[in-house]
Amino acid sequence: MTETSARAQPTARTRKPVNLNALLVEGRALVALVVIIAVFAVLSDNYLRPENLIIMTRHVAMNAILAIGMLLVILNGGIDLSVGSTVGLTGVIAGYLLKGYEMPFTALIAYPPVWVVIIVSLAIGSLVGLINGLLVSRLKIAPFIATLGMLYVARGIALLITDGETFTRLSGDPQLGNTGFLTVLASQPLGIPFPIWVMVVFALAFSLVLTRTAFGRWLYATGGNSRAAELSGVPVKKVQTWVYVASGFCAGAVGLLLTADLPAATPQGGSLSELNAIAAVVIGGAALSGGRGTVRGTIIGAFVIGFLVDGLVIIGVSTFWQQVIKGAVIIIAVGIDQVQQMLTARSAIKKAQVKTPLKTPEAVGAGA
Amino acid sequence: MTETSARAQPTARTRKPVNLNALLVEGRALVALVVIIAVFAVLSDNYLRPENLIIMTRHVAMNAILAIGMLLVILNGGIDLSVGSTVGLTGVIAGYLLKGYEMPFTALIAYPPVWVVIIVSLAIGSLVGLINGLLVSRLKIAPFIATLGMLYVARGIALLITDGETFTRLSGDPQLGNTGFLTVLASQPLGIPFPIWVMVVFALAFSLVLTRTAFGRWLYATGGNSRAAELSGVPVKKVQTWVYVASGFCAGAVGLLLTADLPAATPQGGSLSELNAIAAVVIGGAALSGGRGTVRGTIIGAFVIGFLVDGLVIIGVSTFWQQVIKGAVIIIAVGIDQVQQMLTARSAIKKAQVKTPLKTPEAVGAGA
Amino acid sequence: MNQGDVVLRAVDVSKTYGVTRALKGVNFEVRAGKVTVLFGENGAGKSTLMKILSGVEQPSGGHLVLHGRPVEIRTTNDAVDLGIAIIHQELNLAPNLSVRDNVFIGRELLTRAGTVDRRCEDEITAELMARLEEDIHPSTPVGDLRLGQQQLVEIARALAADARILIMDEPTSALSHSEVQVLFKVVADLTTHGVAIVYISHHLEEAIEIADHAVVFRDGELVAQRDAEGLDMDWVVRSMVGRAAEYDFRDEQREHGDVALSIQDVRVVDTSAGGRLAVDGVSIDVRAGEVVCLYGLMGAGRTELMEALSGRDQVASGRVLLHGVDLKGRSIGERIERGIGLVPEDRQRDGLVQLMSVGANLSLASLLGSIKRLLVSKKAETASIEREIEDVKVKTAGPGAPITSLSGGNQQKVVIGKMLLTDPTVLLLDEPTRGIDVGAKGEIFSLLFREARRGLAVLYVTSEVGEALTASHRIVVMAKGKVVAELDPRTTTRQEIMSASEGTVEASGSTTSSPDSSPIGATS
Amino acid sequence: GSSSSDAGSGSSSDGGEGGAGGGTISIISVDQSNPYWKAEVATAESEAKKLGYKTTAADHKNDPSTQNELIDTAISKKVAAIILDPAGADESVGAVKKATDAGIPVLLVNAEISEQGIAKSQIVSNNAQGATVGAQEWVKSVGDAGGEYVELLGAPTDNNATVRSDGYGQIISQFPNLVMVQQETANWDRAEGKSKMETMLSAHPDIIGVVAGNDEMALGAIQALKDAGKLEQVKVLGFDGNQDAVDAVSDGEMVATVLQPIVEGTTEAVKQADEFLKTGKTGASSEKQAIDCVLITQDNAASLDNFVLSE
Ligand SMILES: Nc1ncnc2c1ncn2[C@@H]1O[C@H](COP(=O)(O)OP(=O)(O)OP(=O)(O)O)[C@@H](O)[C@H]1O
Ligand SMILES: Nc1ncnc2c1ncn2[C@@H]1O[C@H](COP(=O)(O)OP(=O)(O)OP(=O)(O)O)[C@@H](O)[C@H]1O
Ligand SMILES: [Mg+2]
Ligand SMILES: [Mg+2]
Repeated sequence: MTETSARAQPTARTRKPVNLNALLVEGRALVALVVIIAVFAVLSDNYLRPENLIIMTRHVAMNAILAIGMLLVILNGGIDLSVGSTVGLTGVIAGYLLKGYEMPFTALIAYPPVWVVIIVSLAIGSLVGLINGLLVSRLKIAPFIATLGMLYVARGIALLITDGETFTRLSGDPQLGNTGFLTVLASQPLGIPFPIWVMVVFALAFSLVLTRTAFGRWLYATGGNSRAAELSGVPVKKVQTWVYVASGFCAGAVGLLLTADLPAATPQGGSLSELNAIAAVVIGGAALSGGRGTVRGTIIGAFVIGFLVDGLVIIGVSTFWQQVIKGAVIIIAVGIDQVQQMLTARSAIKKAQVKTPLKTPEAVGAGA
Repeated sequence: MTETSARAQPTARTRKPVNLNALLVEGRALVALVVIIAVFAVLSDNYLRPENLIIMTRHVAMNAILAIGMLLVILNGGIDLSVGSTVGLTGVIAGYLLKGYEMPFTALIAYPPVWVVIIVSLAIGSLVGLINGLLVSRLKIAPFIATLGMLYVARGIALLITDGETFTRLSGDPQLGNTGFLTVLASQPLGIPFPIWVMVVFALAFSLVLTRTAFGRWLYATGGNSRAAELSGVPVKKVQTWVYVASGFCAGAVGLLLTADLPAATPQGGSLSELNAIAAVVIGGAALSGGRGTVRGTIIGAFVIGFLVDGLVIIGVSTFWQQVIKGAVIIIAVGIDQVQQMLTARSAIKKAQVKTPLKTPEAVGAGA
Repeated sequence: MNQGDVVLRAVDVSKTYGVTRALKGVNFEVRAGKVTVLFGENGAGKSTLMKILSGVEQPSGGHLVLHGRPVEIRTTNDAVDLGIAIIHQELNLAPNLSVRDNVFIGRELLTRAGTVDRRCEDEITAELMARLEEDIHPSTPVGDLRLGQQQLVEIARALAADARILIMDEPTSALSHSEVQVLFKVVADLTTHGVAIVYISHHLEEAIEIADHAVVFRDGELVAQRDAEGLDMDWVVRSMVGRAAEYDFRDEQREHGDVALSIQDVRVVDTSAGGRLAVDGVSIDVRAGEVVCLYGLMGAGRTELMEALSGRDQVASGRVLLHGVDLKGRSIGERIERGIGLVPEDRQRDGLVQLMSVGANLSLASLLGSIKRLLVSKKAETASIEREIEDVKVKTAGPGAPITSLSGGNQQKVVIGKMLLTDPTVLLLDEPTRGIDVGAKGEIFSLLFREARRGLAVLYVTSEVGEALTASHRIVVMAKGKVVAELDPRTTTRQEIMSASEGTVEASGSTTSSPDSSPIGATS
Repeated sequence: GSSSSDAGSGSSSDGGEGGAGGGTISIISVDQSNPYWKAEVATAESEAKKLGYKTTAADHKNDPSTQNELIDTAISKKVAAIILDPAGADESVGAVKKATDAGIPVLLVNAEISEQGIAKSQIVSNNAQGATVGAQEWVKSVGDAGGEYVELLGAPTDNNATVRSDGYGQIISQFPNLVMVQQETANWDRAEGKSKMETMLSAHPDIIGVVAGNDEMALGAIQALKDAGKLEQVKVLGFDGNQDAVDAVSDGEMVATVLQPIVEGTTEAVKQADEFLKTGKTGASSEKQAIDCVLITQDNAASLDNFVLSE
């Protein structure tokens, strides 16, 4: 009896605020996206054509995957500037393995099969993340600095591996049994490019992790109130380390997709993509202070940026204006959020003011 | 008697750490610098030649001036990613004015004198900073995002102004009375290049501001604990706005110096220099969380980076290795810092635990 | 095991923080099925001992014995595994998470698939809420909850661990009387099942009410203990306050100057909690030289009122007059200039700049006073700092010492000194004695009354009835954002103050009430 | 005739973007904030307009994935033709193929791709030849005395940087008394060229020459040498034919630069695109058409105006 009342009756009252807040924050990103689509749909008839939507979505996918990894880091209250370089590094590693590498101390050249290549690349990406994570969680180096250093190191290593060259000829060779890299990663199951599938899978997987697993709860907790989490026995340091690993893993995946997409492994791959990823996460309603943010919002954020940039190209806005507009949209998309919150606060105060005073000061004074 | 014990005893414990910490934090940057100089001095006979020291110092100066502005922002707990673009923008403005601009609605071309050019450029730089500041302090947009947006906007505007061109011929024309830009900004009073003088002046001026003015105290207070500062009547919003203005102003100065140095105004000027500035500040012992950091440390940090990068070129390390080493040094320089602090913290606790039979201030108070 | 067996024993435990010796060799026992109550002034060392028992802190000396066997409890997880759960004095919740998430955080129930079993957790959470007779949906974000409700979530979390030893460090500080009664039912139920309870509260009556065994701490030592029979307020207060300077300022100079601060029908909105009215039509006058005490439970809206007066929060409606001048639209700085400043509730969060020295903290609010030719004159600044350090008796190595090297009480004196340096005519203090120890407390009040004698108008918030009674000229009781009573400390009783603070009808507004024989009322 | 009309319809079918001559020509260049590529785009735009096409221009900043995205958008825009300055010989093959498969003719200017038979034509300025003539002139000016010299390289991932560097090397290596003491990347950038030059000068004070991968870096180096008062003793070689560089050459500050016939090449590319759209043939004999670069020395510098050599 009390059971039911305790469980059923509140739903009506308390459920609302939960969704509302979430919706509002993401909602704003969604509004931005709708506006962008609407504007460009008017300005160009091609914008909404299915082929174009698919193409733009494929462009979004790369950034979205990076952004998902970045989201975890940001939920933890950190930041990862090294993802762009990690993309370059892992891509180069893949290219390096596919074209075959001399085994040390022997004259042999090894041609690992594609699945090995993929696993190794992802592992390298995760390793870079692990190093970031340890620097941040153990040595207590500010995430910004640790990952800034890694930004240079990873890019440098990528350049060293290729000596500045670009690896092509990634299709492999039946004799060597290392074919399939492109046929898989650049394929289009059901007419949908592979990267989009990856984005979908990652999105589902990571929102599962965030919403359904203990780790996800711990992550939000550490982001929201690290001390409370620690007192509740949450392995705060482990959580902090793993989010960077996740980010590195995502970067690795993007590195592979990018390489297959070109198809060529260039050490410059992914430059500056960290900024787009961060922008996507924040536009998607996450707080850089940590504890707030969702995969759904992040994906929307990625679409906002991608659809904007491509749209500007399609309607033929000059390269220079593209930059101005992109920057302005980032600021506005996040600004609306803040302004809105202030307005609600204002209106609350207004409401309080219209309430006519119940008792006059005198009355109380007399009472005293 | 107990009084004195209560008074005297802490001195031993507390006084030292104060100075020590300050010294240690900067000390570490200094150590790094000394090591770097020593290493390169051994590897190249030219490294310590006066001319080379002057050249390297001139390279340092540009970054140091940016870093000083960045220091203020970081002391406030913020970050300014837009300084690089601001350098480009202000440089272009200067070039634009020097080469003469068509006055709107007239066929006339105006050739403002050099001092006007300089003032306008600095004003533009400060204006960019002001916008950043207002976005952060009024709209409460996260500094990272606000200045990230500005990074794109400012760069885009710079490109639009020049339409991608590079302005040369900045020496002006006696007839037009706009000569002197180069003769002043690229001069070498007492054999020391102008940028170095500017660095020195800025360093002195800003450390005066930080250490001797109310604003400086307010800045450290807001960075240390903005809520407490606010309740103490500190105009936290104003302080927050002004640090970005200062940063923009410094960027403006660098924009002018860079333009005079080439001599050419290119819209790409200053790209990515924000990262070097941030690195310098943090290597110099500042905390990205705000409230901790000094101009001296920042300058040292700038020297660490500059002398490292140039040194690597002088001994002819490959470009790729240069990046790896630079990143590693950033991480290490800051990492040592953290490790050291942990160790000192440990030992402090140990010390506290061994000395048991001491009367606590409370007890004394109670006795009174 | 049987009722009354000793399950957990702290043997000669001591704890040192820097120079602060929080515990000085304490021997302490916890008995199965019994409620052991800890009494002690702020800073006596109660929480510190509890933190040691629950693995949050490690003792500097001594050891623990569990079920007769020596144990080391290194982490909170160790404690939970050993069946020890704790409700911390300060809330430890993640506001961005739901009630359910907070209850089970770190102890998730997993499905076979390895995911969190939300349904099961929801059910248990709902049951706990039902048990605490609170109607809160498990998926409500904790951030949206009232402080009291948040504290209930904290309690629910401890219950969910169903531990054999349950430590409650001031679990009721934000609860209303009725909510407290519910908690006591739960406690009684637990003890009958042999659970050992350690209970800490500053609400002495309620503590005495459920105590099976009482222990009194003072300055980090266990100074007295006895069983329930014959346990009464007198004994508790005597053993608690002990040799510490008793203060009673009730009969200080009664005739006050004219109205310095006039609060007229002020409303304050708590924008964070969905436009709730945190302060709802409050009117108070404070006269020069008068010390007014603002009593209430947590969540009564006192802090909001204080912060609105200080200029941090916006006053939604009503007027605030300082010497007849409306402060509307004035910034915090301008208000300080005009002579009204706030000593905030949370010293660490709002009072101090931890990275700065004692001197810099002291002069922060009055810096503009020592400006000479655009620069801060070191001479003028140091002079005023040294003067203030003497004046408020801060025990420090000197102006250069880091603020963190001071004891809580001295830190508080620095915050107060900072405001006094701006020579205010009205001083607002929110919980000025929270978490500071016996000696400092007395000093702070004598300081306040000394300034009052010099004509300062003082309005301070407290949650301790004792303070309200002994250290004020007038007691204003707030509940649910409204002023429910204005009482004269010479004529009123603890009982009256407390029942008024519940916001219950019969007490509201009553100023005339039968004077109670004993200054310290007994529970009915 | 007929073929032109269906070319026209082919592009004008994409709602209203079709113009008089039939459709839009998409110009994808490297970086319009560099005068060289700016000239490239400007030429293409004016030429296309002359022939009655609409144009859109974009930069890929030498980033293959950006180039990929630009090609994608061009495809989904169903542009009539693409004039592309590819981002890397290998990286760009895929992109060009994609467009060609989508039935959009791609004509390459300035740089080539490593496969034939995909693009309709590759009108490249002959970098190898340019580097050769440049190097020969430079060697002449440094004289037989010989000595040490340094090289400023373009962006390491840009194969033009390699081609030119190799071209220089081939010639200079024939003169054993000319020793390259250092190579540094300055990413085609003037400011970086200057600071790298300054630092290299400290390491090697007595160099007699600098060969730079492009004019921007060369101009940076010249400024560094001026500041160090060594411009007399050091001979600088540039590449591209920027107006600034050409002026420097006529002022005798730069030994020589190599004019890439970018205007000529781009004009030709647009013409051939138009031809192809109308007749299905570019009219050019072969896909690969290397236009030789022109050496710019003090003698002919005067007659050069913004990449156009007036005979
Ligand atoms: N983390 C800490 N660092 C330094 N000193 C501390 C720390 N925690 C507590 N103290 C000091 O130890 C002493 C005991 O603190 P404790 O919290 O145990 O007192 P308490 O009895 O719980 O007081 P209250 O009734 O206010 O909770 C106080 O002087 C306090 O200032
Ligand atoms: N009904 C409520 N709903 C939501 N939040 C509440 C409610 N009541 C209080 N709070 C929050 O709890 C906190 C404590 O309230 P507040 O500090 O105003 O009360 P108080 O009388 O000052 O109690 P104390 O000073 O002892 O904490 C405030 O942040 C307030 O926003
Ligand atoms: Mg306590
Ligand atoms: Mg309060």
